[in-house]
Amino acid sequence: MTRDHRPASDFRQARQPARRPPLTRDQVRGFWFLSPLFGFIGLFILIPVLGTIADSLFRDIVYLPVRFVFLENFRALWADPSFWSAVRFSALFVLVSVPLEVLLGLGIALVLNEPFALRGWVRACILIPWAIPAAVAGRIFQLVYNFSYGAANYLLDLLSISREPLNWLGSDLSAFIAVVVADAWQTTPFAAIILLAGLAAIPEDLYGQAKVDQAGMVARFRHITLPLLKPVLIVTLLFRTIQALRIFDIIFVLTGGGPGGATESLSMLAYRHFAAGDFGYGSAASVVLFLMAVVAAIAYVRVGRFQET
Amino acid sequence: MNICFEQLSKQYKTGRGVVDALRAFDLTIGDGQLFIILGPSGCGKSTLLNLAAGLEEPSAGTIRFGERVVASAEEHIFLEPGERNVAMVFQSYALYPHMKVFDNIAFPLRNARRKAHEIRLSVQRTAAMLGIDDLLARKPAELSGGQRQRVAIARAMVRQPSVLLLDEPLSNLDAQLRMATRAELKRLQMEMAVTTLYVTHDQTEAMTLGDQVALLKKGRLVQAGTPYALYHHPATPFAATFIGSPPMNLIPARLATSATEYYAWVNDRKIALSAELKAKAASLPTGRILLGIRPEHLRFTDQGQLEGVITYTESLGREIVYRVACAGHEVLVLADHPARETGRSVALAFDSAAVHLFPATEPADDPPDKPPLHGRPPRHG
Amino acid sequence: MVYGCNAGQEKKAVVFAVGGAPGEVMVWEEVARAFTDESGIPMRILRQPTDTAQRRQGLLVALGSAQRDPDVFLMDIAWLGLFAAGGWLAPLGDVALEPFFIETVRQADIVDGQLIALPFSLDVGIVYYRTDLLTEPVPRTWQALAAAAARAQTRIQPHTPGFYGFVWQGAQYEGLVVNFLDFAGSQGGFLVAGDRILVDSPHNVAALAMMVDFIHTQAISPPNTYTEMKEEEVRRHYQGGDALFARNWPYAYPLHAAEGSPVRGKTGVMPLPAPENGSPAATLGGWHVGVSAFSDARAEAIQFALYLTSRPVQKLLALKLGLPPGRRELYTDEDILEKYPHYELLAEILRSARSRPILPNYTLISEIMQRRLSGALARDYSPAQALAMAQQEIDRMMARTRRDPPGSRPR
Amino acid sequence: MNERQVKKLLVYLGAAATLLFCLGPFVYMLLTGLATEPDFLRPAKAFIPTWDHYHSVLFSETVHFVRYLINSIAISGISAVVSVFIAALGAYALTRLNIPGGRPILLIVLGISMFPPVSLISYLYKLMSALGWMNTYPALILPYIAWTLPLSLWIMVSYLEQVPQELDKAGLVDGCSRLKILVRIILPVAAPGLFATLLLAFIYAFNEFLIALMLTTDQAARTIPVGIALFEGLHGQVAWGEIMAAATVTTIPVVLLTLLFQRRIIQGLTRGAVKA
Repeated sequence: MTRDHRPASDFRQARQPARRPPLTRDQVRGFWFLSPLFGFIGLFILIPVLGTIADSLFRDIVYLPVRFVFLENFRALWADPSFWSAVRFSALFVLVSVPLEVLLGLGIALVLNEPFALRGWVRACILIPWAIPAAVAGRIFQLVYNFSYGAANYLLDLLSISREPLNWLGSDLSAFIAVVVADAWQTTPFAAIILLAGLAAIPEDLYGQAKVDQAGMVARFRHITLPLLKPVLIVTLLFRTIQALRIFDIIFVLTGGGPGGATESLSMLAYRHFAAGDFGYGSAASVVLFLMAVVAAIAYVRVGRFQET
Repeated sequence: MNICFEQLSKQYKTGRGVVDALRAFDLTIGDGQLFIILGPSGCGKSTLLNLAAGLEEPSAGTIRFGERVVASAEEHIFLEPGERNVAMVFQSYALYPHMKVFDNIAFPLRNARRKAHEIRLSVQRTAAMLGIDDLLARKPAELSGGQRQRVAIARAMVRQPSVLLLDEPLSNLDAQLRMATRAELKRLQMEMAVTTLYVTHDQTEAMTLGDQVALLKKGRLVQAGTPYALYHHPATPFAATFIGSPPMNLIPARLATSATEYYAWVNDRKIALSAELKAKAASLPTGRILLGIRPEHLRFTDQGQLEGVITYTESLGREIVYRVACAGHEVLVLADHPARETGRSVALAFDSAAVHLFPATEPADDPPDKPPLHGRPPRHG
Repeated sequence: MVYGCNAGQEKKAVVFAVGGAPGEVMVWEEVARAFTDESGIPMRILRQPTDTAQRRQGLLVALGSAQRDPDVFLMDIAWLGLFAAGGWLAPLGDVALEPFFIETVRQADIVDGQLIALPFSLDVGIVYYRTDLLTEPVPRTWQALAAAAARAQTRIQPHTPGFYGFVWQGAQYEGLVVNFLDFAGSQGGFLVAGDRILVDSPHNVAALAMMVDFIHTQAISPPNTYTEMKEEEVRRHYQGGDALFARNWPYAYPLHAAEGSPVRGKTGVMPLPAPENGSPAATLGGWHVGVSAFSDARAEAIQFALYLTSRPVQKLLALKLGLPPGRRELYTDEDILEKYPHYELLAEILRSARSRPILPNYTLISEIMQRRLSGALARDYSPAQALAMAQQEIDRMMARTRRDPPGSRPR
Repeated sequence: MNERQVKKLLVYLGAAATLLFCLGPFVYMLLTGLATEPDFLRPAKAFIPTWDHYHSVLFSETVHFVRYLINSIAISGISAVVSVFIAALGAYALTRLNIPGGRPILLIVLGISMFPPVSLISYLYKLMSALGWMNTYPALILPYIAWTLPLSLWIMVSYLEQVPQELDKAGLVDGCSRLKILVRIILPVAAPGLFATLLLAFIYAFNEFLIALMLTTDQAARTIPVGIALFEGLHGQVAWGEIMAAATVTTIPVVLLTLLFQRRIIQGLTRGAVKA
């Protein structure tokens, strides 16, 4: 090797100055620090999602040779009434349960934002449903709705609403209500806690000033609480929407999707096919759900960024 | 050990583009000096300190500690802070809140893997020197502001650094404590004879404490020298007004020459310039200039070079600051009692030897001949 | 596992996957020990969960990834199609089939001319009834059963509010499909016609209409039939004295007859009703034993599978665990008949019992059926609509999951 | 009645309703676990307390309940610890090391946490089958780490943002590496946040259902939510007493943790969600 022979890269560097400053040592170190994070999320979330998307284009059934079928699974899904009933259920569930939970959560948050005796205890207690696994909550409510000896029918009788026991999980409507109530029990605390934090962030001075300005309780809520809470409310709504879209645990345990598939969510539909060994079809269903979640997630992130500015 | 900054530049990428925090900065700090870096906030003085400490990497230029290059963008040399044997005292003291005072002070020694008994001895000696040897078992949260400050200094001193960096170390103390600590800091620095960079925005601190002062503005060195030189021979109007309180008056004037003399015209009044200024005046373009006079060099007389009306007075106790409206300019005058009431017409006299001359425009912050290092390429068309 | 050590000296160990309740597993261990004593083949028991679907899942994982263990396992009859199509079952070779129910073996265990499993335990639906409450002769037809149930209910319900004439398995699970086939079979309906899955037939619609009728119109079956009623709910309901008739599996017999049971000594057993001029056609359930195609000890495993279906072992397990044996000859065994007098009746039903279609995608068929049957029982749509929908969905699914023509690339 | 009294009344009524709503089903669970028969609410039936269900759940080896519980605690515990440490590393990089595109990274990670788990399980199932890891601890621990990471990262970022940057500088000048600064200075200072994150990650992993359902087949690795969901008696009867006893035993530790550390949990949850 001759001494004056410069490596080619030097010439390139000389001719074309770097556009952006090179990474500092700390930045390089930072990417090392982030690499386990990227590694885990990549290997166990991103690649699986991509794999599922790819798999949705194959006929992948456990006892058959794998074959590329392009959009065949989606076409079959489109023609499958149980797919549409799952979509309808998921949409209805989001539309009913999310506003209900956020409203209930708001109510609880408003109460817990006021000083009263034992407030700390009440606040701790609302965390209990949140801390219980959804599958266990599903079991509890399965018993609550038991036809012969469940608490729901006992309450109907006790409150003189109905002497006849109601077969809660037996009709589309009552099973839907049953799922919504069970889910509300499990997830309202989360909404309440987030909203409570939002309420606590509203400066007390504003209420004082409003009182000086002779605003009543309702007026203060409408003109101070609601507008200032709006960003947190939106975040909570979106957060809950995304979680409600993918509901699985409670339904799996409580209704199994019944009666007649009336409470089957998209997650359930996909899982059922995976469990039966029909991976391509199940993947297609989860891709649809995934796309719905992505739309919601983008909305969430956009709102997040919007709030920042 | 002396410190040498050569053509040092630092740029940050922010959301709105590239910001130059330091531009082509040259400075040499002598061995054992207490060197003050002075400037308003955002002038780049903290960046300079961080670069010296190794907390940031220069975008261009070189830093030398003695003969050793500790950072050079061009040669791709960069020593980590731990490899530079620097110590630093932070404005917030940055004491480790979960460690006791002893552990705080011992921390750098432990990182250097000194032996345990050696560490104990060093910590105790340093703590004794600073009068905090009875606080060693406490946590930082249990200390007063002044005590915390001492712990921070002790932590910096304990391993006998070759360079000591102080980032506004006194600004979190109240006024009385600040004076006392200032003196003590000076004494300690002299005792240890460690080369020290001291960053502050407070010109009084700079004047009283420093061997040398470097004045920065928008990432550039404006002037470096002894406090005396900066006060008496400010290089630019910025230097003139930043140092000294109340600040120097800058009066717009026109420079004129005859065959043998230089004159400055202030409004319609002709002011003769002293012989000492002639050389300076010769370097200025004839025409619009700024005439600088410190408020303490103006005095009230019956007949002076300037005339005006007192608009406002402000008592400093021993002295009084007057604002005098002189033909459209406001001039500050520092004078003893007895007070003169506002609304009075006065004449002001000054010694022509006390006059400074400056060009009417400040040197440009961004000379057009040197494009920014990593800016966008010029657009064509 | 350790390979190559002591090779030739000892016979390879057989791993047997079996699930079940605590008492059951103890009996299995006993059987395994006895086999080792007899043959010198070491045995290991891989304990599976009790839940059927989970047992299937566990086996699917092992076989799907071609693991060497387990070597021998028990399969629900509904899985046989899938396991066979996956090529996961080793042929068992020549076995004398006379002692078994030939029809059963032919329907379930012989695939493409090869014997790939043996019936280990058989199961079939029967009707339990209260001898003290049934005032008329044992009903032979559904109409007669319904009439008797209604009469008893009007008599008893006023003082016992939870009492119903007839309880059966209507919850949305595999048992619903079996119950439906029991109803439909005795009306002349079924799932298959020739090569085609045919569910939308007049007989099937009539059978489903009758099930709906039992719950909603005649109300002789409780409202929670289609939400909660599985085997045990039915058993407890009946055993609690709250039903005249109960459709259930033979396992309930000893429990009903157990000491302290309110229906002890008051329970009779009858076959499922038949149409006026037909014979009852019950749906076959039960467990079959198979050997993994990936087994590293295939010969030993087959030996154990045959041991499990041998007469002495079958008799022992029948007596100890109450599992109706896979061997026909045991249904006339005196010891067994003494303990389970109803086995005589069982043998008769089993002779004509029909297996669900042995297809690899049976699970998918069953899931569609479960949904639509459940929807009909919930009166979301009419029985005719339900079966029309099911037919359409099954046809589409079958087209999608058809096996490739020969010659296509294997997996 | 004046406004203040009305408000007070409303607040107390609301608090009572809240308590009833949140605790009702929980208490029902406790009672059923202790009742001889689950039908104690029916007229003419009575609540006869018994410890039988607890006894059978805790001491009957064949229901595997204790094993499920041990699995759950071990799997969630390991996942939470690893997840929080990885999140701490990442949060340190994002808050201290001037990562280009730091904010977008955070938002993308948050977006990823919104993926429905059902879109992962078929791939995980195949992956773990191929590796022969089905029904083992790693089959759950690895996905759980990834699954809890977005939440852990968000909470850790919000806590680390509050630790003054000058501590890092001091550590650097005092001769520490970045990793040492994180472990010796930043994490101890942010210890309360670290603890809150650990708790939340643990609870999230502990409560996960779908992945565990898909990737476990028996007591070797099955977790308690799946165990309880599929808990069946001998012939498939619903053993309510035992299920509720098991549910109680499962939820008591989580509930106790929650009650003891409610302040931290609320803080962590809020930061994870509303910070955007």
